[in-house]
Amino acid sequence: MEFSHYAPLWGEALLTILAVLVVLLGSLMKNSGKLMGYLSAAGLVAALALVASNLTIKPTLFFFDTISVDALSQFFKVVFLVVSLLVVIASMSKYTGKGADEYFALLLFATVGMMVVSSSVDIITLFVGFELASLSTYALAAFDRSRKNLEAAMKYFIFGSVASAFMLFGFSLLYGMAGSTHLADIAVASLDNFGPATLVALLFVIVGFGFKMALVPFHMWAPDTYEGAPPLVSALLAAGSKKMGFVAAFRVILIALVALRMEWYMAFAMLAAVTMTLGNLAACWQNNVRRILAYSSIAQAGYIAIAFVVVGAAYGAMPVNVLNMGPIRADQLGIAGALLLILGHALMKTGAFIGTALVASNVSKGSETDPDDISNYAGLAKRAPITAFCMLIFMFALAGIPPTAGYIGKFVLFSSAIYSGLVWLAVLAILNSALSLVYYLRIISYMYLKEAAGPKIKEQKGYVVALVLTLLAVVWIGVFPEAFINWAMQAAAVLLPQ
Amino acid sequence: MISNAISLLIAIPLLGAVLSFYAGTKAKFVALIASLIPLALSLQMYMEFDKTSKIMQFVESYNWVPSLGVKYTVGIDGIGFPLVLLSTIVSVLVIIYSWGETKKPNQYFALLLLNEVGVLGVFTSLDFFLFYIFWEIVLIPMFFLIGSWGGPRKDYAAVKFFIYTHVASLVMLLAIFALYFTYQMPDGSRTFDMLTLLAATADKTIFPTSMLNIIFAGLLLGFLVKMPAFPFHTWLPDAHVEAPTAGSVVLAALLLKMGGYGLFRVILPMLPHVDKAFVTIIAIIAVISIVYGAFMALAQKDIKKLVAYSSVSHMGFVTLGAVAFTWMSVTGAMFQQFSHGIITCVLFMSAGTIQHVVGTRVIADLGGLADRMPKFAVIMMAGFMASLGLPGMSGFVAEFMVLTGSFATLPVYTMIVVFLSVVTTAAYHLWAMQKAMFGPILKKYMNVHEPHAYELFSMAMIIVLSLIFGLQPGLITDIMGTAATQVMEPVMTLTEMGVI
Amino acid sequence: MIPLELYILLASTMFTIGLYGLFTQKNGVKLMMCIELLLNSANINLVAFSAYQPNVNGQVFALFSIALAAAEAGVGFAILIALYRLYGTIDLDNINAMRW
Amino acid sequence: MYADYAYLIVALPVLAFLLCLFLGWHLPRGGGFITVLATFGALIVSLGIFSETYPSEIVHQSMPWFANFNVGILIDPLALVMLLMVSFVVTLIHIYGNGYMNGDPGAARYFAEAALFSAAMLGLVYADNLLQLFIFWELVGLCSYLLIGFWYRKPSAAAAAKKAFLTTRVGDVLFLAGIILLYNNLANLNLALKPGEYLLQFPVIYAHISQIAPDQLTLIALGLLGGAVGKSGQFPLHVWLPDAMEGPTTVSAMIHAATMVTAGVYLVARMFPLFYAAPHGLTAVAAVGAFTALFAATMGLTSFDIKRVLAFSTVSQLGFMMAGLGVGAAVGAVAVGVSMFHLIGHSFFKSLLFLCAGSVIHAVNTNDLREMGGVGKYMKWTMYTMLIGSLSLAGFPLFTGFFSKDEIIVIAYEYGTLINFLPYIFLVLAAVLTAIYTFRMWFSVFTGKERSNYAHHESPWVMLGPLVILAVFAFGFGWAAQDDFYSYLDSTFEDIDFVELSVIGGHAMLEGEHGAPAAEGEHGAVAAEGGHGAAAEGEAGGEEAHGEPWYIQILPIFVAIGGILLAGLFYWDKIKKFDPSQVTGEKDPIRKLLLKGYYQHEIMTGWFAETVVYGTALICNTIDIKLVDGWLNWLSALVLGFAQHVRKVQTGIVQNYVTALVLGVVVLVVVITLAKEVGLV
Repeated sequence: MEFSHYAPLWGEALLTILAVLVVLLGSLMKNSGKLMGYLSAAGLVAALALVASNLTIKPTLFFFDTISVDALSQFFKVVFLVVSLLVVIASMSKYTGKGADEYFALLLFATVGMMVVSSSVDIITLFVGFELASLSTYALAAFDRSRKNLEAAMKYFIFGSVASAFMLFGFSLLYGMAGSTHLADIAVASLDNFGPATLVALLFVIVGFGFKMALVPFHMWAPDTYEGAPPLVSALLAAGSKKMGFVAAFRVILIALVALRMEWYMAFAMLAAVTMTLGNLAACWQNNVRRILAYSSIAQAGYIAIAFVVVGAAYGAMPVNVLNMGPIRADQLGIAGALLLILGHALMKTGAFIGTALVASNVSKGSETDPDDISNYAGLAKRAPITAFCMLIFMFALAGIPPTAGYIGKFVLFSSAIYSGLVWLAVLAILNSALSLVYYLRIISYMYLKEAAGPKIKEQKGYVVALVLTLLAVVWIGVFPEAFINWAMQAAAVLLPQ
Repeated sequence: MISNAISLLIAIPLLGAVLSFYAGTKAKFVALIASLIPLALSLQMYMEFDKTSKIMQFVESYNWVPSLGVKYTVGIDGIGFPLVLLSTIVSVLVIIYSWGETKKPNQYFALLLLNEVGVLGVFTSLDFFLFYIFWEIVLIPMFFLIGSWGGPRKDYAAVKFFIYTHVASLVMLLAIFALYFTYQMPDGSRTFDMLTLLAATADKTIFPTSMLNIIFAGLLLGFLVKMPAFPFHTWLPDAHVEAPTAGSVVLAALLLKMGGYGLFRVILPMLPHVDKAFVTIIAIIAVISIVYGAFMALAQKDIKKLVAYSSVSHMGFVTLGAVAFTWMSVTGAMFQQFSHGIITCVLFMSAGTIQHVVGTRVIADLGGLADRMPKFAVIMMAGFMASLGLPGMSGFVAEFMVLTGSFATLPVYTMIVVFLSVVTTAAYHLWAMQKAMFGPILKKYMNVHEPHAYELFSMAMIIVLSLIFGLQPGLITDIMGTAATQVMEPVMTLTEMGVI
Repeated sequence: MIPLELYILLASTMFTIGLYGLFTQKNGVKLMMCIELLLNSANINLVAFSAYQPNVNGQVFALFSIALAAAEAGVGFAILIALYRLYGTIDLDNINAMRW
Repeated sequence: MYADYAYLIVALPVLAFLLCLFLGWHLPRGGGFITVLATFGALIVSLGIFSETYPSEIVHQSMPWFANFNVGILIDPLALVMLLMVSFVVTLIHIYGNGYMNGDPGAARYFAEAALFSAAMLGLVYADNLLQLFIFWELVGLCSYLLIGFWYRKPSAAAAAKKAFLTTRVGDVLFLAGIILLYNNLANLNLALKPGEYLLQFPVIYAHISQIAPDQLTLIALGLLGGAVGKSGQFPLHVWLPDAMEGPTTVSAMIHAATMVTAGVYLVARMFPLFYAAPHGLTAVAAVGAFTALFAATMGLTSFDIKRVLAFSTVSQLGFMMAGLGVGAAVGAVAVGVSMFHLIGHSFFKSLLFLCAGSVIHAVNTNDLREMGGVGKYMKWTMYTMLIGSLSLAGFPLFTGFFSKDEIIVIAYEYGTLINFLPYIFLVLAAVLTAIYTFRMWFSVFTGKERSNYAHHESPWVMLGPLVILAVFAFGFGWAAQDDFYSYLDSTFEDIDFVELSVIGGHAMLEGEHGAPAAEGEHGAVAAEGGHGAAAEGEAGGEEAHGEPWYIQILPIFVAIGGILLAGLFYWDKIKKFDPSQVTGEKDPIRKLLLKGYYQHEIMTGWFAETVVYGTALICNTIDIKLVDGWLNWLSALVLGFAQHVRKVQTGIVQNYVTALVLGVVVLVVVITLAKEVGLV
């Protein structure tokens, strides 16, 4: 086993070492926040480069076949790394002083956890990665130790650990049924010995992932946590760890539990429908921007979940010319659509939350008013033009107005739904995205149409850089989607029996 | 022959929008230049345009998203080009009219230019994907124009406008999907190419009537809401009443035309292949829009709302002429699009001028303004006369052609329109005119004065245009006539045309 | 030896008790304990299953999960303590500033 | 060579319009002289063309316009007589206007609009196709709107203008419908048109009338008649004409007496073959005309506004012309000649009367007959010229009006013998009344003592000159022109086969019944042979020698003289016997009815326009707000209200969250298992 054999995993390794290093250095030298920021940013960039170096790699297994590096894992790793990178860049102008080292370390650990999950094909590693990410984000959610932080963290923690307990119980049942922890083995086993226990296992697993994905009714923590946690952490949660839930669900449910296709097909049909509708409805009346964004990301989760339904519906269908990508299958298209939407949503949400962070950071600490209250956004166009403009684009992108990443993702996803005969779901989704305009336009009209409330906002460098980068990415994906679509298709192929 | 003329046409205002956004108080000059260049360009294109050929001209086609079968394909024929011309003309005049805008001028003019970009895109794109993108983009500048320069209830109006039309376009999008996923090119690949898809709808084996009906209905809804036709018109009055003058002008003169354009480009080619009941339905909608719109206008207190409903009524002629599906009526309907686009400008400008010179638009509060602003009175009079279909102005020619043509296939509906709408239309125009302009000048308006020269200029220009096209309609009806014959025939794809 | 069903029965019972506690209890610490119950019921399952399997993956898994549970408890208590410092209580019914 | 400059007939006035509009403000008298020169130029050209084409040449020029329509000039005798009359009268009135409008701040606007009107009117007359005619038809309507509302600061003027436009618009709608019908009928024939031929051209129409289905013809005819009724102020669309007197008197003379209002008659004359071929087409025309003639005359009796009296008399005289055309059902194309003859004559003496009235008003500064009286002492010229006009209008022997009106009555009699006597009776009664109200007016203006104190002066010569010239024509035109006029006009339709048309129109049947009389009297022959008999008819029309009994011949003379005497007995202080107010008491319902003008204003404006139409509009408005827009707001309210409840699920208490989680699992389990049981999946 020579060193270079592990090249595909250098990214994770690098980040882990870096994280430990950050903690050590931080404890050694005083107020080294800035340095830590640059350090972890550099680390993330390096990791990104390493991951990107073999983007569409043939599936290769490591560590007794528990870790698989393939196009799918790489796709998600890129998503996670980009999100963390953006969050770090933005954080560099917020966390400079004492404790910054812990913050960045936790952030890196969380990232590593997500990356592990994204490429684990064994429920043990998956669980470990999952918990690593969760634990670090629990801590992050409480990081500023304000009342809201703690309440958010508490709810997040309790709900989260219950969910992971459910997941663990489900895993245990799976292990008992298959006698192995490898997803492949479980897949084989679940085909023959199949009983009520398997159904329970399935549902418990869905609970575990649904908690991360924030599918109704496993979403309850999300609005409170996204609202209460430090804004940048909310960005990480909404954009990053949410997607971890999806990759885990993809691997476990689509590969391991393929035998229960009918069951999870139904389950996700219901979950998707309820989630998108409820999320959009509840968002209409919120006055806290971060809460609005929380509900919007719940709704988005609903859209993404359509992919599962599509796969369930189109499973085993003959490959045909769905699009101009040669003969492919609707389920692959569905997953690809989901991946595109995941990528797009990760970017848009990061951007949006960074924007809220910027606004909130300018509200004086002592003030009674909720820093994220929509009234603080009145006339943002005047007070913080760059932020406002970026937010504007993110809102339209979230609403699925072309030409943006959000539009492309929805386009491919809904297309696949229609193609696999789920017209009702597509129609529901489209009506929902129309409904979502209600609250997106509300934010926009506060930013652009209301008179300025309050002084001009100082737009710190870090935030602005992060925002602009995100903006460019969102628009770029929207205008030149070709490469991304192909990439997503390759990633999707991993999940499907060739 | 200018290469990439259309791309330039779309790109220049876009560039202009960006520049004028950063030009601060100089924005208006930038905007004027950025709108004059496209005007010159489109006039040049008019010179080069082959009026007799049914071939798409100035076509550009590049692969954009091959994996989805999306191409950047733009081109113009008799259906699109008159509207391109209209857009470039109106944009210039609007910018001149709002020369005195002082509130955030840079954004204001940038948005106007963005609007031009959007509509030009819609009128020229031959790829449904591209078409839809422009179709949606248009909403955004208009949303801001209404929302931040609008009247008291601007937020409500802006949001209503956005959501109402957006929902409609989403329905349209679904229909487009259905076309896209049902039709496969001979090599099995998918395409968003408009003409190819439309040509395919003729094939019963691919699109059985039952299915085509649904698709057709979806597309139709999308366009009728934009027109707007009864009963989908209620977003219009709100939007108009709240919008700033320039906004209303662009809205009525250009945005509504997108709906009509859709009828000619997309709906008519499919019409022969769908259930015949649709003809009746659309005809009824058209008739109701015309008559009902006229009566609504008669009932309005706010002069701008009156004009808004007159738009509903006039756009009804487009629907009627289109669905009547005779050469004359279709040509007339196309010309009605163009002529209404011109004439409605002067109406909304007049309303706006009254608003900011006198301070109110409530007809009952006005009176005897002609005494203090004779020049304006003459122009407004001319505009109203043009709008009520006075011969010699473009409106008459259009409506005459529509009615004469429609009678051949829809005699009853046509006669209903003739008998119920013509007099009513005259009635509300004259009533508003008399109440606002004539009679003794009211005390409180003793010191009102003529509006600014640039406002008068842009209005006068429109009157002149209306006269030119009223006295010499051939200038543009020749193009439309060719287009009409082409609408009657099965759709030719670009490859059949030999363009690409 | 004891049949597998009994282990599973035990595990399920523990799980249910844990859930019941979660529904009924107010005190944060008690909730933590209930969560531990849930986790450990799963661990019992794992171990029990692995006893009936040729491989020991289950026990490995159990060990992992125990370690993780410990870490989880650590983080959890840290949060609860911080809560207590700010609110003066860990009665979670009263900590609902964010709702609707 | 004059024909090559035919376009100038319109172009010159248009030029004048532009000049006055843009430069008039800087010119003396608003540049009135420009307008005069322009119309005079038009007159010259028309005369030139007349001299070239007389007796029977036709000038026809045409060029393509848009789609399949054209613009063109068609100058046949019918058009030419109109051209001459219009350009001549209009020129005189413009000259008069230079004096009348002197010092009015809006003079420039007046002359601009007047010039535009002249252009439109002339264009209307020599349009070679129906669409073009309709366009100018609308333009003259516009000008009349503008000129009636010339003193727009006067609310009554503005209102009258609007009323005029809208009322005529009602007629125009029917006209438009007629055109559309006609066009489509012709289009359905799939004619192989030669280059330069277009569907709506008159020659093309004439050539293909016989191929159109009779019922369609009737519809078309009624449509066109509707247009004529609106424009020529026939019942029931006459209501606008009296109000139109709000405009300057010159306008009343030019537009609402001499030229524009005759356009309706001209239209019917122009389309006479079609009306002739359409079953009941001419019957309708006759009915409308005859009724209006009498109806308007009765109103003329009671009005105290000098201009309104003249307006009602105009309506009534237009009724005569219509009736004259209508009775053509019996006598054929000759009716056109007769009616046009009256039209031309009328335009002379009626414009004369109006101008005189204007001159009087100019001095007296009131329109009210009751405040005038004895004006004759100070305005000799006006008095005598007006006397000539009045005699002519009343149909006093040897005056123009006598020849023309008498001829109409006579052919109406023949119509009676062949078809129906009603028109004849109506017309005779109307003639009596005409004489009465005319002289009621004349006596109460010029004779008796001053009933108010007014300026004692004669009008300036620039105004009197036209009066004199017109007076000459009002007197002389009749016996000067009658001999050639009919024969000249009949050449208009000479190449149309009226026999064939009469078969379609069902007139042949009449001819069959009255075979015997038709065979003897030339008029009977006309029905069968149309144009050919017309020449003979023309001469016959000239002399008083006819197939009719002698009393029919001389009746009109007694009618006129008797009427005048009767008026004298009431209003001429020299021979005054009765006082009008005693003959009928104030309470007399008939008198009341007449004074109220048959409550037309109440019915037309009060009830129809303001109640029915505006009411409908308001109802629509309510529907729009409550229903069409209402359901939207209702929907949004519903959704958002639901949302309001949904968000309450989020209680903020973490235990409930866990409960929700578990519930979710339970629901999923239940649903899925059930679904499997049912076999749903």
